[in-house]
Amino acid sequence: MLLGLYNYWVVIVLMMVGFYIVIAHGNLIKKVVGLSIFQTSVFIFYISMAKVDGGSAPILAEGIKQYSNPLPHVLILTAIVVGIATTALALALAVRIKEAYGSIEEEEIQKKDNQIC
Amino acid sequence: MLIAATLAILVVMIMATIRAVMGPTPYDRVLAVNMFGTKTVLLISLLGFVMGRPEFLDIAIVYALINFISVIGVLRYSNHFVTKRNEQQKR
Amino acid sequence: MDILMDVSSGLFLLVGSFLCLTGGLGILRFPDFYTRMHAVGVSDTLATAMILIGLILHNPDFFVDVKLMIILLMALFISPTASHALANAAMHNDLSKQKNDKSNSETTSSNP
Amino acid sequence: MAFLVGVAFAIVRMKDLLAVIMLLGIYSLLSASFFVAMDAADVAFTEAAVGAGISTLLMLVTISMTGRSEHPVRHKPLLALAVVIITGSLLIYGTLDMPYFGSAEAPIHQHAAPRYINDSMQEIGVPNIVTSVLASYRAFDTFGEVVVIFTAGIGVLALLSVVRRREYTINDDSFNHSMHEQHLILRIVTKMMIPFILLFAFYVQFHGDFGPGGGFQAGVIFASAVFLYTMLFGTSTARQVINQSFIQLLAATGVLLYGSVGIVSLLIGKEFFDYSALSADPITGQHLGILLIELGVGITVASIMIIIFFNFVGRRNNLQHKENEGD
Repeated sequence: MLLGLYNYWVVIVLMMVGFYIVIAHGNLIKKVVGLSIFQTSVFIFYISMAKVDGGSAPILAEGIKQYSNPLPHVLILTAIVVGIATTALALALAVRIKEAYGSIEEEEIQKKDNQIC
Repeated sequence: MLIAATLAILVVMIMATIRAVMGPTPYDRVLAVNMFGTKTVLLISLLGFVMGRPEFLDIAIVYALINFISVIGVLRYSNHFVTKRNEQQKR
Repeated sequence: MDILMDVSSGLFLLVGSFLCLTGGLGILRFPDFYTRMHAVGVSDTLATAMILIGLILHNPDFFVDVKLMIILLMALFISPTASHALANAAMHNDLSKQKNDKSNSETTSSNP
Repeated sequence: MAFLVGVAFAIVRMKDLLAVIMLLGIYSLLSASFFVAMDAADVAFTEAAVGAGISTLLMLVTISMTGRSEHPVRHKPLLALAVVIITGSLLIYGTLDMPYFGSAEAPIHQHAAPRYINDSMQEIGVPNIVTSVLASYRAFDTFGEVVVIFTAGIGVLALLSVVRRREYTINDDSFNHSMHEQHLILRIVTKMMIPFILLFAFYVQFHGDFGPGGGFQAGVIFASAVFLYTMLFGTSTARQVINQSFIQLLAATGVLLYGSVGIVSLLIGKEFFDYSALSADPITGQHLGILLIELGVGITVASIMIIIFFNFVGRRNNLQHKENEGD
């Protein structure tokens, strides 16, 4: 019971750590880091679902009967590369915000916004 | 013997992480990350043997390359901070 | 012959793991950056080489051996270069000046 | 696994963004080793190249532009903590119904996976199941992903592209020259490594049918070789080697190549992305189709990553020169 679900619990803890960073920290770069922790936890979740006891990597070879499930691997493989592309986009936005507002702290940005209004 | 080596490398990885968390200067952290990277290369190759499918050494090669690239990158871009800080101290 | 291979590969692996552990201990316990660097630089290269040689002896398959050789070669190229770059950057930015005099004199002797 | 959690908590505590990024690098190396332990070779490959290499580099360039210390002010940590704990405990409650880790009877292993594992050798003829699912069974899905990457590249281009002026590039050269004096050994070793990295990228690209690898990974490795060159020899030199407009053209070509393979099979009379139409023998057709598609993916990913990196670095150089003029 305990061991059977241990992996999923670790995933949830990681996910919550990422979530906490995203909501509790004001720095935009730190938020991006938090998002990427969150993202990785989802990857780990998928990959640990794909694992079969006694299975081997899904590359066909002679003498191996049991393979892990290849479908989640495919999904996550593409998700990682898409993830880096979107992270780059987020960082680019942060750079532009820094140029426009002179800061990447959320509170200072809001202050400046209020002044303008 | 393979398993013993794997365990030893895991222990060393933990040590490197502690140094990366504690590290007083950025260079200590870079050093720890570098060491962590080389240990990961070893761990992957050992794991391939432990699981009986040594075809996965490609992954270890990628790790070695990427590790090198990221250390160079860190040095290249962290230089920027340090020189800036030195200038500020001089003023 | 087979037994000889097995024993020697086991021996190499053991020595390699031991060196790894010393390196790990070094990075934790040494007092300042350059001494840590020394611990990592020396023991890492040797330990990596030892473990990889152990694996090469362990495995008779030719193709796998070639890949292990490539990793070994790259480790031998990359690790000293990275250490050199790191030490160079640290020296260049006057890291030692932040430390006290005693560690400063040590660094000049231990820095290759 | 517990190790991962430890690193994650350390990341929360850290204020210094440079240290945070180092730890993120360690975190991603760790998760990649975890993927290897979970038999996901291809995923570990990608995570290694992407997480540890490229994302660390991009974040470093970004913080070198935006400053590295984090503001100590937080919003309402208690409220955030409460939200997090409630969500977490709900999720844990949700896992109680999940099948145990590693059990072969879990529903996920019953539906489509057995068909992939048992029949893909006859239908596709490629030993790496991940590649055959990626490029053939779910080719349309992958096409979507490639288009997303392409769009992200265009987005970065729109946000960060700079109008370069001549004096800036000259300045850049002198800046890099002083770098070179320090990095003689690095430069020589790098010169030796780069051809090897490029060769290895091609190996990964075309060996993806048989071992771990494929277009995504090869593209990232290829791009990281270019990054290495850029970092040590300066942006302007790298731009001379790889022309910006040429690489933009290349990115579009990759997507076009992928799409046109699908269109061709449609025109011949089979379904979209059914490669058995490409040749008389269905298995040869599948091989050809997968090869072309992986090539398209590789070209797109490599050129998009290079575009992203060039734009970040170009923007950074521009900022530095502005600062210098301000002084």
